[in-house]
Amino acid sequence: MNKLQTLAGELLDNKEVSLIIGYQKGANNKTRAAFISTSEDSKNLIFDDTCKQNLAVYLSKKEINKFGKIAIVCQQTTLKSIIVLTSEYQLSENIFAIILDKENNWQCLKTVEEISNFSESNSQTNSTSLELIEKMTLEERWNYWQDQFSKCFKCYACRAACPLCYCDRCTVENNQPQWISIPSSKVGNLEWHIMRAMHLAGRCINCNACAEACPQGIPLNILTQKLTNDIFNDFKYTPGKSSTQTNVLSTFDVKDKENFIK
Amino acid sequence: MARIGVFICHCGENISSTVDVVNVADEIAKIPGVVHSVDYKYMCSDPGQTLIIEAIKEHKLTGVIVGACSPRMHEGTFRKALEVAGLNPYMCEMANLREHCSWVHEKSQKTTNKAYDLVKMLVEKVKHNESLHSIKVPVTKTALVIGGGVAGIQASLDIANAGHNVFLIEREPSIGGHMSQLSETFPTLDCSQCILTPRMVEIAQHPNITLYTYSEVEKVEGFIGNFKVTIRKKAKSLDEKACTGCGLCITKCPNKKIPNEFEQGLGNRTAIYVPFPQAVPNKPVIDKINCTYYTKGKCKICEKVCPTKAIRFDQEDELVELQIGAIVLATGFDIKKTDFFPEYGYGKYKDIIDGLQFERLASASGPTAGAIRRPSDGKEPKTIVFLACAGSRDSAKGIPYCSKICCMYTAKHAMLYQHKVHDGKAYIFYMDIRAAGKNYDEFTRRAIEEDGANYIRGRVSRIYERNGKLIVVGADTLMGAVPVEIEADMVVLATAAISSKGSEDLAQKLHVSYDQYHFFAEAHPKLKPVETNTAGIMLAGACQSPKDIPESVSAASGAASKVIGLFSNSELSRDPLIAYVNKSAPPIFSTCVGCFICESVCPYNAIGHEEIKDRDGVIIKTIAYINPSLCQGCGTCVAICRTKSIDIHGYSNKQVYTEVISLLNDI
Amino acid sequence: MENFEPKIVAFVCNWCTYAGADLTGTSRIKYSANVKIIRFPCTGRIDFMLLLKAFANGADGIMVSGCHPNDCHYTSGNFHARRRWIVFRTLLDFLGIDTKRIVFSWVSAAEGVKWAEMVNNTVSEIIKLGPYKEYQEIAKEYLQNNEEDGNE
Amino acid sequence: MKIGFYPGCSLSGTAREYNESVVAIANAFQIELITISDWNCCGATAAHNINKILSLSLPARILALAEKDGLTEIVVPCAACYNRLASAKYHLEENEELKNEVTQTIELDYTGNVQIINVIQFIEKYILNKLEKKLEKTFLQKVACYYGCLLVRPNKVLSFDREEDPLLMDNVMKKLGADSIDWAFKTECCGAGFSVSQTETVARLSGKIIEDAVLRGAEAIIVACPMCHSNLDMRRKEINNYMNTKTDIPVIYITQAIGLAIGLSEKDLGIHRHFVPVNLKMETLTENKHIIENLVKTEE
Repeated sequence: MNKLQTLAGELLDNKEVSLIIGYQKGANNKTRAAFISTSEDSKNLIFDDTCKQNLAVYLSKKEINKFGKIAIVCQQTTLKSIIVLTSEYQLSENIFAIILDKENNWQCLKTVEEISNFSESNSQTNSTSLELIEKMTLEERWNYWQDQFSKCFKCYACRAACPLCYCDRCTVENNQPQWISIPSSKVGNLEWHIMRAMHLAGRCINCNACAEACPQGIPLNILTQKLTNDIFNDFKYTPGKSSTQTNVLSTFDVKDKENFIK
Repeated sequence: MARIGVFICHCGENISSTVDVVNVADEIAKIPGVVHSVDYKYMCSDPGQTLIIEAIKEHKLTGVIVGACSPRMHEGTFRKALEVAGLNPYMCEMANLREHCSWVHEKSQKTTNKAYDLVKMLVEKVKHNESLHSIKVPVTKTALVIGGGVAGIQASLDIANAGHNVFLIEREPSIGGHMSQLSETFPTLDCSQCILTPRMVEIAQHPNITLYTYSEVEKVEGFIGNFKVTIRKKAKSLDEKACTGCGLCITKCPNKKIPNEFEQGLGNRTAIYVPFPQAVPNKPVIDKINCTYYTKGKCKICEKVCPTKAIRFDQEDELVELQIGAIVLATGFDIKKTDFFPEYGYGKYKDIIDGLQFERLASASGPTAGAIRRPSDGKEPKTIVFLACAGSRDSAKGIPYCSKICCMYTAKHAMLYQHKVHDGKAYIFYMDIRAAGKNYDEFTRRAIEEDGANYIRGRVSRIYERNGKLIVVGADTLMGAVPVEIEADMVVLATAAISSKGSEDLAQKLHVSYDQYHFFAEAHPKLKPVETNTAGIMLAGACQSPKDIPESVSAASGAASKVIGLFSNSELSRDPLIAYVNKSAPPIFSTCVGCFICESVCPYNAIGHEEIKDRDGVIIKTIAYINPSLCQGCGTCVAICRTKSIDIHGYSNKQVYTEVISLLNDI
Repeated sequence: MENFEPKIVAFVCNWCTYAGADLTGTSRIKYSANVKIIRFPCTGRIDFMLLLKAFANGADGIMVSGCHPNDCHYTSGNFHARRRWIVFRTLLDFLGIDTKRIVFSWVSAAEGVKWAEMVNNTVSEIIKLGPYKEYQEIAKEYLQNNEEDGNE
Repeated sequence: MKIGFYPGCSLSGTAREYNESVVAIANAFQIELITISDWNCCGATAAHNINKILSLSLPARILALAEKDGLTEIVVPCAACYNRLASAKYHLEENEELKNEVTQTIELDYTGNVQIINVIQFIEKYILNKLEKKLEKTFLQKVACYYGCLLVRPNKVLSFDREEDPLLMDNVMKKLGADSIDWAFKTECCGAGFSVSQTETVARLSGKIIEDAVLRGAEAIIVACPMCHSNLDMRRKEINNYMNTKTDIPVIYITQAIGLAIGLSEKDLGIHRHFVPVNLKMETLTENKHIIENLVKTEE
């Protein structure tokens, strides 16, 4: 038993939690999510470089919520997801966050305050592709994204992978009125990706789960990264900083810039 | 299937001279769903309205478009016509063919086409209109007035005299507020207490008023017409019913050296005390912090001497819950103390006093019985310097606003001083003399011309003590900014008026907005000056901004009239164009996922949490709930809701979506 | 582009810009008929999706206008709207959508003259930019589908 | 321990003794002062009356050079230099455009991450807690601590001490045994640059400062600004003529006061350079240690 497995086993044995979400080896030697409810099973837990998925996506699932107290094996982005989910009232119970600290010891953070304290703030992401797109002309950007979105066939894997896309009924499924046309179409695809980015504005914690999930390899994480960066520059706001902060778009500052308003 | 009637108005020739109204009516008639489309000279006239009413009946119309002037002009008129015809008034839409079309464009096909587009857009919109009914909210006809100064007193009396019950609460042991501390009042120089105390007595004796002194608001729940307010009645250590107010306890209390708040620290009081002789109620309270029994466990002299055995050392704070229909906030103001001013010695010089302290010195019932004596040695000051602006209009001090009352009361102070000390010299440093008000300017002129107050336009940079004198260093800006130094015996700072202590706390309890200085914010600076953004909560007096007595009283009567207006019906009727959260069948109950991002965008705190429970009372889901009594219908929550779970009557998602589509497409 | 008549939709709030446009009318100030107004209770109500719908349905330009800061009838709707537009514009620009085609303005109920100027300036700006071909091109297939479905 | 050091022009000219005393006490407390290489004039009062960009570029260049030298904190003993440097930093932080313009002007990288402290902050931060152990002599006099304008104003920019009634220098002097008086002229203007053009104005303004200090029984005036010092000390003759008095109250720098108290020689501290002779009687600590201990205790 490694330390992670021991910690998980103890949490279950002590009845501190009834479910542990972590990683395990799946078919074809791929890493997949593990849902451990007995200490015997905790031996299946693994943690290595292949454990990349942001497991927080499971936290708002009804099937998972039934378990009550849950512990979850975390990355830094998982912690931030938990903070955003808490601030949006999506977690009925305190989530225990199991995470490796800098000394390579497993920590179990038991309150959202502990999670906030442990969470490292890195609001700015500067991927090279983001910078490249920013440097393009307007027309080049249009062509680039049209080219990317033309690959989209609206499988909504990006939505399913996102820990913050937890709505019961997504606006794309709303047909009264039909905000976005159902079949994949050029304009519909653009509208979907604009809407997705706007709905994640000031919430996205840059875990990149969306882009990794996309079967067509559309780099849609760049859209939310761009918004995260600009929101920080414009409003000094970082998503997932605290569980008590209000959403950036549901607050305002009288001094917000208005150089674009005539 | 919709049956829509369209009525295009010529507005005399105002519309028809540039828009081909006949053509518009004809073309509109071809739109599916339009069963009747006509034009007429004056739709708003009686025959015009009759035309609509008849058509509704004859063609069994389900929706009406009037293409005429701005809806801001006649929407009400045509809605009433629909109602007369038995159709829900909210099934009417107005296309603005005059202000937004015929008056702003030349006569052309393009203008006619635009008129057609505007009508067509609303034809498509009205297909999605719903019957709406004004919202009825029951009203509890009992008012709560918070603060027993002159504004609170006036508001309470006005409401009570209209026949409604009033609870007046005051955190001090007596009502009266700052006005009871004043010596004489500008511009008439009548004695403040003489005019106020009869009102205070009236409060005590009014059958409709329940007075809770030494009490504060603990909690406020509910909404307009239906507030539930919890009041904390602080323990007075006294059985008020048993106490006769004889005052024996006060004379025997051994603890006599407590600075008297009412006298602004210029006099002393005992631990069991009545703040001032004319207090209402005129019954003492024990100040637990200074009482020897409460601090040292021994004494109880008051209990021994009390002839009616009214002292209750074991009394505890009491919480009272009240059902309230409307609230008047009248918590007044405070003033900055002299220790706020480092350049004037951080409050270390005894003979630099503030305006309220001067009021007490000048008051016949004050610590010196009205004689002007300086606090340090009790000598009569022969030179007084007044600073008419200390802290106010000074952004470096964080108080950029004008305190409004200081110019007037400083003139009054100078006058009172000159009347009492004939050989005295009064200097007044001022920035501007702001004496706008009935008989106000005449008053300040009198101070200058008849009473010889020496006005110096300029500010004082420093005051320091030397050889028993206060050296006031300033500049006279009307004399080329020459430096001025005055050796004064006493200095009176007209310190800035600031929001009353605890205002921010109270505002948060009541969900009332406040400005950066913690003064409560009115709903509209011009048109709703005595209402707050929270329906059912009014403002009276200086809790809103610095105000003098006449203004405070006017505002109080204004607030009272709003309350009385609200109480004139047993139900409150409100425009139904408000937002709501959708509801659907189990298992989702609503598409709302309860992220509550909408909660903080609402300017009216109308959005709360609603728990959806199963039969066993277990919470299945928590969703947003929009209180129809509080929502004003801005729709900001609608636009921020990711799942489109919030919608708004009159501007629903379906309606506005349809408007955009139909405006841009040729159908 | 000869005789290009741009289609411009104006999303305006009821209390300031709509009333301001009424004043333009009562003052008989003439302006271009290319702009058509849709009334909203408040700029806070204006959903960004509606702007996208306008482009998809052939708008060449969009105006969004409401009360000046501190003048909002609902005290803060315009502040929320302003922040939303800041983010929305960032995103559109990043996607290659020309934000010059969306003109934001504050027009008070007393600014009838300003409204006429806003409209005329916007119309000439959009004429300069020409029809929004790029967007209309990608929307073609959607509009055709809609016609076939008999949707509006 | 090392810290960046910007002497400025005064300290190499009229206020040499200030420089000497700063260096002397820094040495005594094993603090190495690293002078910014190739430093230039801060622009003083002249630049910001004439050319805004120049008045910001001069200090910005100094700060950029400090950054280049790898310094993170610099001590600026001259109050005017301190004021200009801190102001420039403040304004450039506030205004991105201005910052770009200035950076282009000075042709150096400027990030604005150098901390600027004045001599009193320097003493408080690095010397005060080690002072007690090194004390050899104490002052027995009443002293008037005089701050002048430039150390405390504008408070929004400098955010140093209480704007109208600063106390930090008084605290230091109390630690040295002196009885620092409460007086009214702590932050009044000495006449500053009018020293040359309108000497009479300086005589009047500085005269009142000296008059109040003397009246309240002070036997020395303690300063931390070369301009104030030269007006109160060098202009004493003019002051006495104007006020028709013969005051001989000495004016010493706070750094000199510390130097004297830790037993440095008057020569090392440049005391001999003053116009008004300094003859302050001091008590040697070995005999009176208990008094100091008590003083320190009451202070705490």
